Amino acid sequence: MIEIDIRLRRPGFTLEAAFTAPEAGVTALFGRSGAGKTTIIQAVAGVVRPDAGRIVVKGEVYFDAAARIDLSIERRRVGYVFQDSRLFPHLSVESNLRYGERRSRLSHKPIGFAAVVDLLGIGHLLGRRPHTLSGGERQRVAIGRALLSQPRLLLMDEPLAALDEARKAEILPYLERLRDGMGLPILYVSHAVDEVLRLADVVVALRDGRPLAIGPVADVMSRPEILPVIGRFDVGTLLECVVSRHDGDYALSTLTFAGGELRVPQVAMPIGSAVRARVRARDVALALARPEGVSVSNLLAARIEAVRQQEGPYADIELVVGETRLAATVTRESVDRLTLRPGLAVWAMVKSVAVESRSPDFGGPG
Amino acid sequence: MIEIDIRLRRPGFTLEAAFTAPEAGVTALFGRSGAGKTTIIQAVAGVVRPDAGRIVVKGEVYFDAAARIDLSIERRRVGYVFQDSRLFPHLSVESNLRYGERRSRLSHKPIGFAAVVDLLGIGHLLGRRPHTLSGGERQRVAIGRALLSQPRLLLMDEPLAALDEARKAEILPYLERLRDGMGLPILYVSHAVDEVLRLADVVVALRDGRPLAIGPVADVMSRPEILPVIGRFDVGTLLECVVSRHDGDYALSTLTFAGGELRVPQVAMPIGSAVRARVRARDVALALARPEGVSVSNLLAARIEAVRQQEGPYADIELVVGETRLAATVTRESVDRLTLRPGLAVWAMVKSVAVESRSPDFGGPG
Amino acid sequence: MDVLLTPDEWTAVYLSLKVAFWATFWSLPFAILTAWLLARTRFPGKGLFDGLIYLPLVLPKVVVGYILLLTLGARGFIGQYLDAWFGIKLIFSTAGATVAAAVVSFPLTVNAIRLALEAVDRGLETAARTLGASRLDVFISITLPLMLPGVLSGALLAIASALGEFGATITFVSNVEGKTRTIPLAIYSATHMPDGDAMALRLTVVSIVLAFGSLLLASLVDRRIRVLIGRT
Amino acid sequence: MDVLLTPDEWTAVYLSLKVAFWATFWSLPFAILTAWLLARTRFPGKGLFDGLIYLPLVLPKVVVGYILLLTLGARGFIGQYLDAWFGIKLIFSTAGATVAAAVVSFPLTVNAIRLALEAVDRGLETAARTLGASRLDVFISITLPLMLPGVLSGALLAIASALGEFGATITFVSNVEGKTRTIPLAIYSATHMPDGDAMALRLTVVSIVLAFGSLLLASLVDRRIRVLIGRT
Amino acid sequence: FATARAEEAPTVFAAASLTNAFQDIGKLYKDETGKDVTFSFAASSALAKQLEAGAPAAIFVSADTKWMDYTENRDLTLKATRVTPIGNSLVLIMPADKAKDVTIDKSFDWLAFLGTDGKIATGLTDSVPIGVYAKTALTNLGQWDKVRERVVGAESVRAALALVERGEATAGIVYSTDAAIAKNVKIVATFPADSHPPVEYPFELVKGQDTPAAKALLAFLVGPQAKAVYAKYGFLVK
Ligand SMILES: Nc1ncnc2c1ncn2[C@@H]1O[C@H](COP(=O)(O)OP(=O)(O)OP(=O)(O)O)[C@@H](O)[C@H]1O
Ligand SMILES: Nc1ncnc2c1ncn2[C@@H]1O[C@H](COP(=O)(O)OP(=O)(O)OP(=O)(O)O)[C@@H](O)[C@H]1O
Ligand SMILES: [Mg+2]
Ligand SMILES: [Mg+2]
Repeated sequence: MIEIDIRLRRPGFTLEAAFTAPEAGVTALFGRSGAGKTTIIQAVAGVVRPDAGRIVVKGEVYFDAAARIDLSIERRRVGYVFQDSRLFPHLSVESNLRYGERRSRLSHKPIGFAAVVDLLGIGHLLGRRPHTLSGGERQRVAIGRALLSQPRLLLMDEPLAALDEARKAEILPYLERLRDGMGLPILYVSHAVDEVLRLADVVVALRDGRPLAIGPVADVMSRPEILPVIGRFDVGTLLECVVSRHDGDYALSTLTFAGGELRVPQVAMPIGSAVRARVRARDVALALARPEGVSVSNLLAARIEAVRQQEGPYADIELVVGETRLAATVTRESVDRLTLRPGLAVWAMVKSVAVESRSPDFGGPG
Repeated sequence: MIEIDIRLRRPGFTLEAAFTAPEAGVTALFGRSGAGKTTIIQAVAGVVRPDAGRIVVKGEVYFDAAARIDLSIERRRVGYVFQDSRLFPHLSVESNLRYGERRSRLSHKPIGFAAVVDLLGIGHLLGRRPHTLSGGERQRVAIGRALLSQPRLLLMDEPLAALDEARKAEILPYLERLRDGMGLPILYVSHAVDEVLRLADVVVALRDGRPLAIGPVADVMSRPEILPVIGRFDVGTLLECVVSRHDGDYALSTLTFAGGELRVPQVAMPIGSAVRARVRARDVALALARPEGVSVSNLLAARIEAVRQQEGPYADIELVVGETRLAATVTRESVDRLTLRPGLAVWAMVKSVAVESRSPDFGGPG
Repeated sequence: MDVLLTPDEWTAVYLSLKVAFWATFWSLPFAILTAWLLARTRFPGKGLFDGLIYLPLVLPKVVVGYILLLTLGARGFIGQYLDAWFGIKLIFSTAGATVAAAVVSFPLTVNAIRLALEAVDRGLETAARTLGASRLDVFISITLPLMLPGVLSGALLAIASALGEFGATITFVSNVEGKTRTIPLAIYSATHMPDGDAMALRLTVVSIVLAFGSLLLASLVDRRIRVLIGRT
Repeated sequence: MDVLLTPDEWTAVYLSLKVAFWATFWSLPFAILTAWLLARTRFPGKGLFDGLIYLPLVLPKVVVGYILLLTLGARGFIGQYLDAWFGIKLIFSTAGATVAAAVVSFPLTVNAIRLALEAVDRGLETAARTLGASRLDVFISITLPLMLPGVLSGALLAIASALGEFGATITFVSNVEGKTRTIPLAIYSATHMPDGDAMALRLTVVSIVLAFGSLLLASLVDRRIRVLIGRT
Repeated sequence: FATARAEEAPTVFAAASLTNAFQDIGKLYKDETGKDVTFSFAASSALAKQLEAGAPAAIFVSADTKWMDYTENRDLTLKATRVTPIGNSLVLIMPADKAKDVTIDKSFDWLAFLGTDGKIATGLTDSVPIGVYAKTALTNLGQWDKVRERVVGAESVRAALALVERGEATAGIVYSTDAAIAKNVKIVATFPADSHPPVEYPFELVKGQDTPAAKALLAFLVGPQAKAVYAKYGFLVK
């Protein structure tokens, strides 16, 4: 369990944040620019001292204003990927990477040099000096350096913002493996909803230094009050599923959830594994009768629970599929044309589904 | 017209880039980390001197190795938003913003201070020093500073990477207005496909210092060779349309393109305006017969031109709608189930459409 | 105040301050220029130039004074023209003492400013140029403010070493009361007088007070600058 | 080589180098420590401490030498214990000349190092600590390498001013042949001999050669360091 | 820029060892004539070189004949105006608490006198006049080679005196005038007059500055009132 409960005042800005993050999982700090994300991470790292409060990580008290405890930065053993990369200019890329590794007192280093270098694609840069690196290269080295310090807790401040999609697509699964395989807790700042949804177990949405919403990612990301932060197009539903079948010929897998089945691109997990599937509201279309001869492979029998007209062209539809709620976004025009209303039985056409590699076991939010 | 034709060698890296960018439009530099995007921008700004070649902007020769011309940085009048923000630490935010503005010799300053401050939401920061700003705040000030220098050419190196979606959503339309209203050419580096598709007229896709593809955004972004860079989910089609009808009640507009009509969220443009609509391949589903009673409002009669099976679960379908090509992605399973094949008449269901505010008039790529 | 120091001593103190101030004042722009040349440019003979700058430090001050005498004295190969053309005689004059102090403190000033200059992020200078500032403008609006702590530190060193300068001064402009007899020269004279010990001690204390005074001033200014440039 | 200099002069050259080297060598760690205390810590009496550091610069060197005599001489209030407890006699010895040179150059060294230290990005130090490095480790592995140009510059100033030091040396340890007669003393003597011009000139040239030598060395090392820390 | 003008008070270049005497005489002169005198006290060598560089001093008073010869030979001072009104004698001093009277002659055992580690402080033996005299005297006494490593040369006679006053040096060779005004030291012997050339302070007018005012001043500096002051400070008045 990671407990954070801190207060910190600056001219024109007050941070007052209390939340609990799972001991082995990713906690995303979400919020607009200037909301206090970096400040929280700095407090956990010991770089900034809160005025009051407590920070406890895995049972170890990092900071406790009342008990006058303030563990020194180096003894906190956090791997901090800074918003600016902060590579040591006088050391080669390799020496930068080794800096923390050498100083880690673990005899067995679970995070290996070769693996990290390979993952980040920085093998050809090892002999270079930081000032000859491009922005993205620098950021990758910074990530590697933090990982190799064999941290007990990873603090990542927009680590992937400077990277291309393809590189992100390589690094994200690795972070997932770290999270799952090593029980490494991660505090993660990102503006990219995709990343947060994919990685996070708990989301702390901040506004003006105060948590706006804290909770499991599925909960928080669908709350209307955080729409201004994530943008409306990314509203969706997270479904907890079990892998029930693989279809090798078509490279598809079937997932079962409380209420139906979804066919998704093959997931590399054994049958019976728990996975999380994410359905964006705008990827769900509705039909009054079961559509035939359509390429959409997921057709779910559903019932409309609620129809919320919005400003602009859209309406939010809340569906129930078996026992599961599912959000859909359609135009208001469609609502009228099809006379969609609560209680109506419809078919939900789900064109695409994003699947996360595991089911979360939340550390309950504080 | 902006002509760039430069060669530059560094240990382990050679840049060899020749392309022409439209005089009033956005040219996106696209490519993986280390591909040479920043280097090109630096060469245009005069910060880095190419070994050979020419750079001509709007008829003014910035650099010509053969003619020994190398215009000094300050006389190039570029607004450069650096990958790192580079605010002046000894000046207040306001003085940073005014720095370039004061030095601009234009008597009429088309880009106004109040407007920029408002757009970027930095009014409350004006009296602050840069070191008290958060990462995103810093980046916004840097954007403002570059804009206020009343540049003849805007160079933006991942300007929005550190910003939240909501802020991006505010800034992007402003950049569009700059591009359209003021004929301000922009060289734009970004990893975000959305941004590029939305803003860019011409895309230069780079790999290892060499252009991989150069051309109108619609062309380049759908070429298979750049898939590794943009990630497959973002393949799509750009349709050149004209606004033909507004439906105020439902906040929808109808766009006409060569082959049909699309209903989209209302666009704030008069009837007859040229706009560009983007349809992602994965947002297109196919039906053998015209589906009735579905919430999808865009149903287009189409014919299958080609079916390309891919590795993994997907197949690329090339459709023709009237005279227009449209890409769709469906599962291979659907291809077999519906026996999709070239020549087959189908209905394309387009659930969502992103609309750009104007039709491009390309400066032809070199 | 006469309780503390004799009028002669006050004269020496006043003269020292005057010499230190003007020596620093006049040499500062040259020191900044020199530091800039050394830190930001390349030109043939730069190594030699660099070496020349440090000479006054390496040579015994008496030799420095002697060289000044040979060049700027009334018969010196520059001094004779100063006299003939401008009527400037440096010997016996406060101006000469100022020149001696300036020459001796010059390397220290240059060094401090140069270190500060080298620490200024060139990326910021580049950024300023993209915003339309000329090289000179960039220097004045960006580089100079950012290196102010170094300039201040250089000025402080210059003032301090000007206050303590003895050898070059006495060799170049002699030891004339009210004109060239600064505190160190007064202390020298005092040690040649029977009752001079008390005077020497008094003047030493004055030196120390002056040093602390200028330091205090410098650190106040420094703190303000640091707050301004955000390096608190 | 005797063509160029007399054996006595060679002795003076050798002695000067020895004194300058050891003065710098021994004062450098203290200078670094002092610079660190001034740049990175706060403690009561810091202003006073800061002032004390600059004193040897402000005071006439002869006074500095006299103060050394009063404190570190065989009868001095520290010197007597040095003698009684450790058998160290500084007065009239090369060791004493080294101490004098070190004291006089100390403020210059500290100032150069301090400026360099203040220019080191504290964000890098913080980053190193998050990677598990203790304060001391950070200082050695990050701060020190990054401030090396300043340390080098400080050492160069120290060597230069030690090579040129005269007043404090002669006052404190006097001129004992082969023990404390450094080049400046020899030059001083030469300039006070009616026929000493030739000798003074020769020794001045030697000083200049030594200065350029150390500068050259310093700039070579500096370039290497700059390449290493990427500040080319 | 301030410039030295000819009609200003004449400047006297004087060896530093004359500081106190000349300051007194300067006051007497002002009382007598109402005119100011400007003094510049420095090492004779420095003053001579300044004259060579064109310093507009009116009178040069050197602490030894060599530097006066130097300026004469270069036609800087007027040989014809040379007067040598005062001299000095060379004495051996010791800290008052350790003082024991001795007699200096060729047989005097300097090493025994100094003990194992003892030092004799004087001026720099090749340049500072007192040091040069001391070296000559010791050489003439046939002792130089034995004691040369015990001789410490200070930058001025005053510095040598300080070393003895502080007890850092066992003994010192200084002028009798210095010994007279020093605290805590005692003269333990006087060097035989024939062991060294006479210690003399020659005065000369500077060429081109031999104005009536300068001549009058020189006359005053060697006149009876001045001589009384010299005597008061222990100079040998001729
Ligand atoms: N001084 C240098 N010496 C050697 N190689 C260099 C130097 N500077 C840059 N490079 C290399 O040049 C290549 C291009 O760098 P550039 O900064 O243009 O990349 P980029 O496309 O902007 O990447 P990113 O998206 O990561 O910012 C990189 O591989 C980089 O490592
Ligand atoms: N020294 C300071 N003085 C005053 N305000 C400060 C200071 N440092 C930070 N702030 C303010 O504290 C707030 C929180 O900053 P923080 O860096 O935590 O934001 P953030 O959420 O990380 O934003 P971003 O996404 O832009 O990086 C910001 O409004 C910032 O302006
Ligand atoms: Mg931040
Ligand atoms: Mg880049």
